Amino acid sequence: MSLEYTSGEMMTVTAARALENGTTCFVGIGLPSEAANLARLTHAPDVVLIYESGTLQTRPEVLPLSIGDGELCESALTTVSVPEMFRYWLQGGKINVGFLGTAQIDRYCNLNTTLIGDYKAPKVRLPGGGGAPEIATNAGEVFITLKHSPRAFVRDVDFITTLGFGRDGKGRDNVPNIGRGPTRVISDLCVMKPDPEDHELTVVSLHPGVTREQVQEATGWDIRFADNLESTPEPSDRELEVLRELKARTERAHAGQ
Amino acid sequence: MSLEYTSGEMMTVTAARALENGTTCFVGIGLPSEAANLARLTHAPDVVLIYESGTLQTRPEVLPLSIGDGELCESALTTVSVPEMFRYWLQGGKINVGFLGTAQIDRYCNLNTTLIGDYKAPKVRLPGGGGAPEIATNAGEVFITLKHSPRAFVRDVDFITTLGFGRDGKGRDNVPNIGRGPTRVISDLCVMKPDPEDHELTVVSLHPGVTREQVQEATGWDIRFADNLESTPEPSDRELEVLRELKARTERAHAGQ
Amino acid sequence: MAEILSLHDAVARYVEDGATVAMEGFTHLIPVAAGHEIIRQGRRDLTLIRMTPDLVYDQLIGAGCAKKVIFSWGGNPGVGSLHRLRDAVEKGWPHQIEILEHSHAAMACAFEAGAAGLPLAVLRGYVGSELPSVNEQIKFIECPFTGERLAAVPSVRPDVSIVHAQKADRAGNVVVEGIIGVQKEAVLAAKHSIVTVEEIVDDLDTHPNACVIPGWAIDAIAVAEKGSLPSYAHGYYPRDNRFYKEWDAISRDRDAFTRWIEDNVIHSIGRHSTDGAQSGGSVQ
Amino acid sequence: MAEILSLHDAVARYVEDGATVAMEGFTHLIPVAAGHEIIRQGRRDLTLIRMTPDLVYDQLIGAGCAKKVIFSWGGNPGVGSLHRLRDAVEKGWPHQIEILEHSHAAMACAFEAGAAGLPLAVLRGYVGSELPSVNEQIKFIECPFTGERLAAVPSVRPDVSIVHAQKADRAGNVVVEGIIGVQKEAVLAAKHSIVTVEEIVDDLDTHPNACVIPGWAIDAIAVAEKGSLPSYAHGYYPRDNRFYKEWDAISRDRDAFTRWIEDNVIHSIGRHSTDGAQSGGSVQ
Repeated sequence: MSLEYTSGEMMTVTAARALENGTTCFVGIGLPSEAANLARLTHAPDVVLIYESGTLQTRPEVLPLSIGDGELCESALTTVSVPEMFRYWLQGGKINVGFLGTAQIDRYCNLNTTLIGDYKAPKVRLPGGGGAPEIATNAGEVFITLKHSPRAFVRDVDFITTLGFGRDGKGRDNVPNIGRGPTRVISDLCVMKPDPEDHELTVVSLHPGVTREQVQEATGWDIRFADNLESTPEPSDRELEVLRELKARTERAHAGQ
Repeated sequence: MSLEYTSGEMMTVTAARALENGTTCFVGIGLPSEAANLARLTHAPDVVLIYESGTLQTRPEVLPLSIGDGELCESALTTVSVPEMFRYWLQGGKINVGFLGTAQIDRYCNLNTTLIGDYKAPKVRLPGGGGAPEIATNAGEVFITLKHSPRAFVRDVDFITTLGFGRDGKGRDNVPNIGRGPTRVISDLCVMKPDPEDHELTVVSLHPGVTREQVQEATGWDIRFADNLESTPEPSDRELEVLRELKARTERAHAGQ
Repeated sequence: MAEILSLHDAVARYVEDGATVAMEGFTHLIPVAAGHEIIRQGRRDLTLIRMTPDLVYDQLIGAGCAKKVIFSWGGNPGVGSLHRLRDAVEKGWPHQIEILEHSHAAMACAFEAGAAGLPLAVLRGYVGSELPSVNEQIKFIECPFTGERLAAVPSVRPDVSIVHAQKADRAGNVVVEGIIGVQKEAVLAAKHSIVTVEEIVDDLDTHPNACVIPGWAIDAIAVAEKGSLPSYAHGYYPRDNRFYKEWDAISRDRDAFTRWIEDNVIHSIGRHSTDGAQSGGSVQ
Repeated sequence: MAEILSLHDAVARYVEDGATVAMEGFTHLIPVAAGHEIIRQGRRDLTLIRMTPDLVYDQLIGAGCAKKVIFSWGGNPGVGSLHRLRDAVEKGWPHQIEILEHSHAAMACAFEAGAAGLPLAVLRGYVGSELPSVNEQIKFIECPFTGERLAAVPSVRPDVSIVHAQKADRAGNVVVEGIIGVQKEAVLAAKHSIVTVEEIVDDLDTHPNACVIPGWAIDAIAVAEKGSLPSYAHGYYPRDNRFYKEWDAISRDRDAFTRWIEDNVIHSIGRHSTDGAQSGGSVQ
């Protein structure tokens, strides 16, 4: 542990570590994609990465800018149509982990990527649901990664684009054929998990040097801390080196275009 | 018209002539396949032949023994999965003509390929519906070709596997999104069409040398004859030559295996 | 994750008495060697699903493995009837079997729906057909947008699906090429799956949109060289049309059939056939 | 049967004011040249359907062509927002537009159902999402076999679909390769279709299960070299990631946007671009 690292790197490394080798992972673009590829290049060489563009089991050399970069197809085992991707692979139950980012998340892990404000007269119109609504319900479980801020971590999202555990924490109760939902949220400050009883998001691990107060300040509700609050293990030198090489390769590749 | 020909050849040539150039035709195996390929090799070079095995726009050198012979795939524009074939190409409304054979047909053009006798205790168990039930309703229109005999042409089929015009001739009335159904039936004795009013099968053309009595003897009900009963044009030498070459090539190819 | 097993071990592990088994291959790539292995292992009370039961299902039925057959066209393609299927349905030999029949369109959609994890398939089908009167699994629903009446059938979700393909790589990824039928759907719809292949290669060497089934979606891969004969494998060997015709005579007679099974299936392990009729003997 | 037309003539013939238009391409093979031609021809009141409206829809919206947008994710992929879409939705510039939004799964299934000639698509979707509360086209049905509640959406059946592909042969048969998205479904679901291609070749030279759309299922083929830029064409040219980033600045400002459209779309016929930002000028 000799290398210095940023809170962003801490977040990515921690998110990457969540992915077990051999898992099939439906990967969102951006932070989830960065974490999933870091996992593949470090402890999880046989993690299967699937992007909604239809690329099955892809091994990109550099991070894709878009969900459908050519690199994803060229390095994939095969590429299927988008209807097939959503029908056979996601809804068909072949995905262990859906790895998502979001604009807003609330205390019951509901995600909002639709809009800020009122639906009819939005203050900010966001891109929309994309694949997330069905990734969150059809994958075996869901990991979420995003940066901590009071605008991102809100008590109640303005709009539930994607189900966490609903407005009351009970949104998955008695629903047949649904995945376990969010099992962990990784930010640049900490790791959170839904409480096993009422599903309220609870900090289970603080990143090194981060205080409870910092997490609370960056969260839009009174966030709970686990009784046995842990300290997130630091990134290893190898993880940092691989991540930095990946990002440098990516930057070079995209600048060239 | 110098060449002699058989009644089987007369049937195939007449069935082939029914197919217009440029038509998309969903082809049943056996007699329909023979007729459709003869059409392609004579007056209809741009007829598009589609077999339910997934082979789109196929141009076999020899007649396939089965619906999925390798020749069909090798000479096709492309080959799709069987679900895609039935969903996008047939149900999706891309087929002008479904070309079918059958074991039994009745006066309202209903087809039976399921069984003779009672369903629970069949006298003869036939192969079953295969693609026919939806070909007959989802194609723009349907041509049927089979040899004339009182066992094949029955007043009422033992079982409606595939809709012609129903038990009362009104089976397509007011049904949305359905094709026109059978528009002609070509046997080795004559050409029949459903009456435009009540849809009862009516002889419109006798093959050269065939009498009304012969048709009636080979039909299991009192069959109608059109007022303006025509004589089917004879096969041309070229049609007979192409057909005979096709069959000879086919025999050589299949004997070699 | 696919394990590479012998055909014997793959069938022994995944095909249990009473199981629902789909063996697919639309004329092409029929998993005949695997069917013979099931006969050799003496499995009983199987519910056999297949759009186009042909010779291998005729053999399984005649050998007494089947309790029920779910199908949409049961014949000897281009030749005629399946005599063992008929003998079972018409005369109860070797025992009575149940049949449940669909149209191709419905079964294709039912496999698709099974692969898609849905409980039902919806199609514009069975209009005017009397099949719904003899198959209570065919229902009709009303479109909530247009009011149109559409057919619905339960999806196909077998206990085990078995298909044959050209090749697998060492990670168990499989490529299917040519007439691909409903093989991929059958594998994805099933709880367990066995894929027999002509060979295992280092590199699948495919194009970007090839029909590839990933190894992690398959339970077992077994090498079965010529495992599809008398059916064929695009790029490997042609269909043995002559055997399809010969089968008509063999299968008409119960004794001739039983002798053929004895000689070509039960006692064939390790042997290679010259007439293309036998297969399943060349496995490992 | 596909006619080979100029892009101008294809758009003039098939894209009418008020039409429902689906321009597809999932990040890859986006029909940008065709979108620019629609802007040049000044079409109005279009209902624009697309899973992932990106730059070309931002341009169509900003240029005032759109009345309504049906979509599931509207952003600049990897960069951020679509500022013209946001300006129209949030501030009504250049005029208010209607939006109807779905999830990807629902739209993909709706395209599939459209291609399959069905009025509806059924999926296990929208569970717990609030999208059904703002989109009345999302309904729920009950499975007649299991009682499960499943989502239903109307199928997509555009007046005209426009996609871009690598190549066509002289009969108008088209091959799409790489990330194939919902292009085939879009073409098959539509009343009319235009396919722009990089080139017309004598022989498509494909493998047996390639994604080929037959010429008889297409209305018009138009050559549009680099017709997908700044998106990409697998095997022809890469994605212009830099322009996607540049678009963020151009599109934030109404005047900058208007100038860009003037310079790069309206007055660009026959010109070739060097920065990859412009396209649609190199037709024929």
